[in-house]
Amino acid sequence: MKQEEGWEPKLLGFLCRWCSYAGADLAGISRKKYPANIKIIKVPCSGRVDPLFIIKALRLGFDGVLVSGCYPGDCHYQTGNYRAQRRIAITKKFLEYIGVEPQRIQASWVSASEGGKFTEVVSEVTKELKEVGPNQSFTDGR
Amino acid sequence: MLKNKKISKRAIGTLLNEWSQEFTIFVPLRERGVAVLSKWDGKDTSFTGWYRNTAQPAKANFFPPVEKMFSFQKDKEGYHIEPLSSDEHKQLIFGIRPCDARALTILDMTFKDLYEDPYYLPKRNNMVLIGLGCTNPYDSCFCTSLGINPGESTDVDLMLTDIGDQFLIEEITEVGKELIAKASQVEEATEADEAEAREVKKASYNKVTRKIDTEGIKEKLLSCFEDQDFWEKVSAKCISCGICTFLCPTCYCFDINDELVRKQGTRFRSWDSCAFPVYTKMPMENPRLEKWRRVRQKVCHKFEFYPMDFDIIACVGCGRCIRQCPVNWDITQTLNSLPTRV
Amino acid sequence: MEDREREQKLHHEAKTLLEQGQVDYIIGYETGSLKFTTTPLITKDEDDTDRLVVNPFIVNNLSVYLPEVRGKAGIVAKRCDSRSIVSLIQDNKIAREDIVIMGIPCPGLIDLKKVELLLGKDRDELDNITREGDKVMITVDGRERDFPTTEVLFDNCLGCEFPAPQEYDVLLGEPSLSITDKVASRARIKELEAVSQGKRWNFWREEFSRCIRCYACRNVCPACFCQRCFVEETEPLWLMPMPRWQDNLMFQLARNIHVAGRCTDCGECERVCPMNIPLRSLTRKMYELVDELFQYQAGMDKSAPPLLTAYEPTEAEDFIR
Amino acid sequence: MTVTDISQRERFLANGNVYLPHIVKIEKVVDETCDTRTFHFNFKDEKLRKEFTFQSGQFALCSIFGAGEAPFAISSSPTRRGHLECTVRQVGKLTNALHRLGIGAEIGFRGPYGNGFPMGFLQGKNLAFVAGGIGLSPLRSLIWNVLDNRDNYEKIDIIYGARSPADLCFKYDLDTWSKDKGINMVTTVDKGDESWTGRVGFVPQVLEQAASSPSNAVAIVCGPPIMMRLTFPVLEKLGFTPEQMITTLEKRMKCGIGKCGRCNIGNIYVCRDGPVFTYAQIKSFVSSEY
Repeated sequence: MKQEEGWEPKLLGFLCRWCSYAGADLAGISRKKYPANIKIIKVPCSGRVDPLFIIKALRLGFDGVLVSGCYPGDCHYQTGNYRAQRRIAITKKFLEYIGVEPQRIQASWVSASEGGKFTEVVSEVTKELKEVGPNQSFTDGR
Repeated sequence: MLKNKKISKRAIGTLLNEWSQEFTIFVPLRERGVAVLSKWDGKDTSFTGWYRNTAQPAKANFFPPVEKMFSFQKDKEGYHIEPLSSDEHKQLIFGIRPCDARALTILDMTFKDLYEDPYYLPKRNNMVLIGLGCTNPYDSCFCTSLGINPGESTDVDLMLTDIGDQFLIEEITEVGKELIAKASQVEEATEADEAEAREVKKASYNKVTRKIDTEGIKEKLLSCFEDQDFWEKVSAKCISCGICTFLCPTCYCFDINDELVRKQGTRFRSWDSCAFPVYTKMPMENPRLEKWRRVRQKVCHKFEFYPMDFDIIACVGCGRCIRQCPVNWDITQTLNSLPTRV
Repeated sequence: MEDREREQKLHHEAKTLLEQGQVDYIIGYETGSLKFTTTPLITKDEDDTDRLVVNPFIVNNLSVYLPEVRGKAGIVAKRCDSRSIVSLIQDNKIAREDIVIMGIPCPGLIDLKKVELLLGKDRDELDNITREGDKVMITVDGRERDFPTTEVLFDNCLGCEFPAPQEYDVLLGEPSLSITDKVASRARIKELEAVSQGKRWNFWREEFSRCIRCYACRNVCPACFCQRCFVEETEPLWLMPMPRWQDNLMFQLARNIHVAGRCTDCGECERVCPMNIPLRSLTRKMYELVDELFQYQAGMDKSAPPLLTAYEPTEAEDFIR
Repeated sequence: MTVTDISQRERFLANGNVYLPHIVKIEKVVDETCDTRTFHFNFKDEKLRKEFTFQSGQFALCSIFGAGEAPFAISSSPTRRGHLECTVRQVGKLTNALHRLGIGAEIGFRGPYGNGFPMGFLQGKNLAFVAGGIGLSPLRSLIWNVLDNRDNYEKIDIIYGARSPADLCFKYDLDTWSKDKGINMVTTVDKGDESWTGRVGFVPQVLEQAASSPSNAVAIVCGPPIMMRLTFPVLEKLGFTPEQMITTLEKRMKCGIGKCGRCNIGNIYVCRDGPVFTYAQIKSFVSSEY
């Protein structure tokens, strides 16, 4: 796939307000550097993320989607992240079968105290997306 | 006095090629097992062997499932609307069935009513229709009940009848006459050809065995309009999908929607269906929320309301709604079982 | 047991249920208005029960009507339908005690599209179709031809493990051995799996450029029971309500994910598609994925929680960072 | 079905295409209630600004570019052509988008469509306006039209109700009308509050008490469907004939010109054959889905 010079992947993050969002906040406060490729939507729980959100993000031209929530057992609503886990697993595998690169659908557990982990996750995901290249799934020219 | 012409089936390719100088040609083709009207590839005339009718009616060529109405942009001075340049290229449909051709005549009435529709009518005026009589109607066909002969049509420019190795050609309009005058492969039809064509038409007419009684149908529907029990019973198995309306050659309902992507906007119109509850949904209420009301609307629109407005039944008996229905909901059964008021 | 005998037993059962007031409705099949078709019969009338039929063309998954029927219903169900019923019970859309299931041991249904393709003739041009064991006899132009059942059964029937319904109150006949062909059942999926990601995407893109968005696939699906589907939402607008391939594909992807763990591979979506889009190559794949990831099969256990509301803390999460 | 003469309107088509909107600019936004606003707007095109005319009761399709298009009654009077007004309640995607727009924003406008109130028929009559909630908006156009030609009409009654004092639209107009000695104005609310000194009660009940005389009178009714269904019988009881009752109906619409299909009541298309109907017409409809 032809890549434009200086192309940067666009990543959409759905971050749980109880943990990962706070983790991202912490990363900012502690002046940790992470790629500016991510746009963040705060969700009440990773369990709020309907796979439809992920598909819509790809439809809108985002190169990847990151869903980030609390560690297993730490969900503010007890089981939201477990549910998210099943949904994302299904979505990732299913979209892979349809022909979407699995790297475009990412998930992580990041707690409120893990500013460092958040920067790492975003960096790694961004790196992977750079390797995969631009998402042209829904454009007419793929 | 012999006026009709004929052409050998083997010469159809040549004929279409001659016409393709002037027209974009559409013929029935099979795409993944579905018969559709497709742009002719310049070669394939196999449809003369298998073609019965297309899954989608020809209306899609004039009133596509989705079409752009205009585009709009915003700049410093505000919004600008750009009408789309209409495609002036002439088109020709080869092999339209008499039912589908009549359906276009019926659609014209709506699209000409009050304000002329600036998308449908130009395409319609730019299209030449070459009719092809049915020799093998489906068991779902009931066109003869609606005054249509599957072998004949006056809603086309030329009408063809399959007489074995050849097609008999009747010139219906001046446009059709000119087309034939320019065609190289056309011969004069003989008396025997004419006789053969008459037989073919008669035979295909008799092959249509499904019937509805249209006598006084408007009045019958009027009298049972408020019979909720009847409509509930009739509609019970309907699953409210859009197949019967989308594939109906006389259904024309549409939706209008905007899409705005990075300050570039487009307004689209697309097919809509009275089978969907959202079709009539208003913020506070929905006049046709219940399924029986929607089924009643579909039946009555065709057999009661359209005749009230335009003096013609908006059904041509093509049978697609029966053939393609997921649950075999059969409009002819409904119409034949209308309760008569005692 | 012969279809005829089964029908007689069914007539009796259905009539008794209505007479004794055990159910308000009977949902079954009656002879359709076209050759080799059946059509759903939903009735309160005892006399109508004589019209109920059982034959190799009872294609509809009748469980789709259950959530909308008011009152108790007696329903005729094949295995796949019975699993949809179980799935609806799991989702609390219907209550087990409101339903009487008249189970049909189903040795597979005849796919008329396959028959048409085999013979190069349309359904209405055929004279007769009968089935005997592992053979199907089709008469065309006065000539009878034999085909192995596996050539004319629906793909999903070929993948059906077991003929008896999962859940029933009355079983009409003895389950005979299923004739299956697992390889043929998922042949098209295998073909897709073998090509590159890009080719797969292009395949679906092509297929969905034909979609007219009639929503028959959704409306015929018992797993698609949402009161208001996301495609009808306007705030936010998830996708344009018009048939463009992007929106069509998005609709079908999201629909498939939404019915994951509810889809019983009944194959109705593919059967009803007027544009012949191979939808089962999506639904069956999802079915397999769910099984592979969570060892879960839809509609097997009415007391189990629905797939997407449950979890096992030990589940593999190797893809999560 | 009424055959409408549209020859007067064809000159208002943009590029001769009935589906293309003209661009209009919002000049003023008036808050009517917590969820209802009146938008004052005018054409960008100088010529249209001068020439555009319509009849009271007609409607237009307003485009919020990117959100879509919806029909709204024109709530200003054709006798006051400084600008146009539409009053819009926030109920869905499009109206939400419109409510986000302010002065200077541009929207699309095509129309006028439908049939207006039968001005000739109304002349020389006693007029009773009965409105509920935002249903006053099409009537307001007619009321100002009538007031601007006051000599042509006899007695004028206005009975207007809303759910609560805060839900009354056009309070500035209500003030003016209630001070007008030539108008018998009754305002009512379903439920009052501490400061409310006017009537409390549903419109049909208040109408019954107010008891306008049916002789040489016409009642013009518009409001939510439930109010309308209850008002017609009251008017009949008061002695109004169905021919003496006029109303304007609302349906979901997309095209505005009788083609897209959804606004039908039997064979009647509200956009093409209405939206103004007499109750006699409504009673003659095939369907009661009005």
